[in-house]
Parts: sequence; C-alpha cells; structure tokens
Amino acid sequence: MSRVSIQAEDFDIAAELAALEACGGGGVASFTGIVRGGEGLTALELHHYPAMTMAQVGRIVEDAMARWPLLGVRVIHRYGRLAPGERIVFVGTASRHRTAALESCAFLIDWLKSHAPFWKKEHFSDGSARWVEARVEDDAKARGWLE
Amino acid sequence: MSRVSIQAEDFDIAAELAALEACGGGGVASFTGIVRGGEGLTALELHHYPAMTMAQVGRIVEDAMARWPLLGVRVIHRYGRLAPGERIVFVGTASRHRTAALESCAFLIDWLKSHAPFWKKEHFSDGSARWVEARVEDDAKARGWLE
Amino acid sequence: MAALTILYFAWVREAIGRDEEKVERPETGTSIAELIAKLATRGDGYAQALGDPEKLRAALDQKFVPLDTIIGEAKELAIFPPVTGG
Amino acid sequence: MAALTILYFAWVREAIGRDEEKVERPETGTSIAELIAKLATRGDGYAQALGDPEKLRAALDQKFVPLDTIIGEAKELAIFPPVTGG
Repeated sequence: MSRVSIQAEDFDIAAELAALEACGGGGVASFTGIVRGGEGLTALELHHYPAMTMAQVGRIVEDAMARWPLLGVRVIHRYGRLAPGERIVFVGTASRHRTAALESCAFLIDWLKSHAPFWKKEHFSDGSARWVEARVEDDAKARGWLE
Repeated sequence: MSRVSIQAEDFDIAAELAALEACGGGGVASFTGIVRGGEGLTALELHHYPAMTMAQVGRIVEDAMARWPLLGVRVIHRYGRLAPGERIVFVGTASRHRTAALESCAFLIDWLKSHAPFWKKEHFSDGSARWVEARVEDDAKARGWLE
Repeated sequence: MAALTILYFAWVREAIGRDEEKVERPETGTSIAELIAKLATRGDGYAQALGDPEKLRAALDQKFVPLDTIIGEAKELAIFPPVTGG
Repeated sequence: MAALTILYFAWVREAIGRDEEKVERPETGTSIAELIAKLATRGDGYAQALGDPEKLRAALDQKFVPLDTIIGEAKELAIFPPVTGG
C-alpha cells in the first residue's frame, strides 16, 4: 500500500494512521510537519509544480519501498496558504520492523523538506512578504540527485 | 510537556497527536507498536513491575529531553492481554526541529522495546503458551545500563 | 512548428506576471540558457525574472535538467528558482 | 525485625504460585543470591523458579542490581527473568 496526495485541504491523521496500522506490520511511524509561527509570520504560501511534484514524490516513495521492507507508505503534502499551527505535511510508514518504519519515515520527510519541488513565500503581520531562499546545500543536493 | 502512562486500556492517537501538535514546534514524530499476529498467536500477555516501570520510563523520558530540544513527549504503554492488531505502545515527540523529533522518538521506542521492565507471554491457538525470552544482547545492555 | 509551453513558478512567475505561455519552438540546437537569454530581452518583468540565470533552475517535461540542456523535442519547459522543499 | 517484601514476576511468579510475600529480613550481610538459594530449598515451585540463578535478575527498592548485592536495609526485593521489553 502506497499513496501520495498533494492537496490544499487538511487531512485526518487518525484515519491515515488507522489505515497504516491495518497493514499487518508491527509498527507505524509518522511525522507531521506544522507551520511554525514567530517573527510576525501570518501565513506560509506554498506553490508547487503539480505534474512534477506527483512524479517525484511517487519516485521517492518507490525508492523507500525498495530500500526498506515496508507494508505501507502514505505521503500527504499541502499547498496554498497555511497559517501557523496548520499541518503542512504528513509521512506515515508501516513495517514489521520498527527500524524500517522509523528510518524510512525520516528518509521521506528529509527528502520532502529539502528537495520536493515546492516554493514557499512567507507573509508577515506588517504586510510584507518574502520568498524563502533555498539553502545552498539543499540546492546542490537536489541538482546532484536529480540530474 | 511530558507524560507517561502505563495502562491496560487502548488510547486515542488523534488526541495524543493533537496535544503534541499544539506544543508549538514545527514537527511531531510518532511510533505506534502493534501486536503482530502469525504462527497461530492469539494473544500477547504483558506483565510489568508498576513502580519500577513508571520510574524507569520517566527517567528515560528525562534523558531524551536532556539530549534533544523537545517541546513535548508522550509515552503510553499497555499491559495485560492484547490480541494481534491491537496497539501496545505509543511514543510521540514534538520539537521545532524534525531531526530532534524523529531521533528522540526512535531512541525512546528502542529503549522501550528492549529494556523496559516488561515480560511477555505468547498464547497460541493450540492452547499452548510460552514466555518470550530476552535476547542476550538486550539483557546485557539492560544490565550494563542500569547497574 | 509545434509550440513549446513554458511554465513559471514562484518569484519568476510574479515578476513575469503569468504562470504559463506558449512560444514558438526555438530552432534546433537551442539550449534552455539561450532561450532564457532571449526571453529576458522582452521587457521589464522578463528582464527582472530572467536576467540572472545563476538564480534559475529548469525542468524539461517535468524533469530537472541543467540550463545548458538542448530543448530538442520537449513539450514543456519550466523555469523557477531553486526549490525550497515542503 | 522488619519484614522484607519479595515480588515475583513472569514465570518466576507462575512457578511459585504467588506474586508477593513477606519474609523475615535475612541476617545482615546476606546477598540476594544467598537469599535466593535459601528460598529455593522451600519446595517444588520455589526450586523450579529459583534453582538456576543464571536465569534470574533482581531489583532492590525498584532498582536493577546484580545478584551479589547485599540486601541491607532495602524494603522491597523483586525477582524475575530478564526483561523482554515492551
């Protein structure tokens, strides 16, 4: 079982975890990313390249399933305008082995947070906004990986 | 925020995760352990040493909070008779940093699965039952750590 | 000659003021960098968005490629800043 | 003389047939291993549970300790197989 959704809507974590628990493994690992507030941030605006996002996230999920003995993988990534405290990303993995579930979950979220084709714009309470710049090392890795 | 429960009852994962998401961090990692079926297993019976379990799990949670910058830790461990597919353990961690959340979650579940003062008895469909034996290396580690 | 669809993302899109356009397919052997240089001469928004190719990344038919890649028979070119992850 | 509470867990508990008992505090200087050896002479269940100290672990007042630890003033001794984790 593997499923990827790139969507504007929030999601139901309990339902996602229940589906992973039903995969028959001994363990389910998950990571939920949340928009962090602070420094006057009022919203995070996420843009993406739909056709490429789906293809690339699908490929990285296949990579994870080849590297670890997984029974289930679920990735949900939101786009659009999100307020601090809102969920932005969810990765859940199910395996017979807790190490496989935990490591693959970390692998997927690391990839998503650094290499997934998203662009972020921060909006602040003073009305200003700025595009988040890619960290040099993330950009270098993304190019190295994908060329 | 850190909380440990050793209980017979099942738990509400969505409520636990919502509390961790509300800690103000950027990420929440979780691991849920489930009783694995197979080989005719009908139930897993967990015994523990209540006073020692609470003290030791509390100590390991403090260790984790000293090692990683965590905003929230939640540990729930069940005891009693559990059927395959039932949840047995939950670890959830919240941090500003995804790596801290993921690593501390893995650290806590590794400790719980190998060193926590629980004893497990497996019941099978043919009416037989057997106590699970400690793995030699886990026992050695547990003694080395705790003496 | 078949058209080439160009997609713009993030601040490239904002500066140009459109998310997508169709252009005539450039002549055989043209690289992405060469097309970008030509588009940058179109005027204000284009110059601002495309004037510094160091800041740009590209994908041909949904695959990341270096800017010196020849466009060839690709149907879709995307131009954008380095991705910042999810 | 104050009593010592002994707790048994897992198959030690099953073999002995009780989860807890109070015994007279052993004389000063007695180790856990020595007390176990004495208890093992009590009869069937005890012999079966406590006859092979290699298979046993112990805690004094809720702290894991080696079997050669002196019982001293501890109030609670627990005897059990190696823990198997959660």
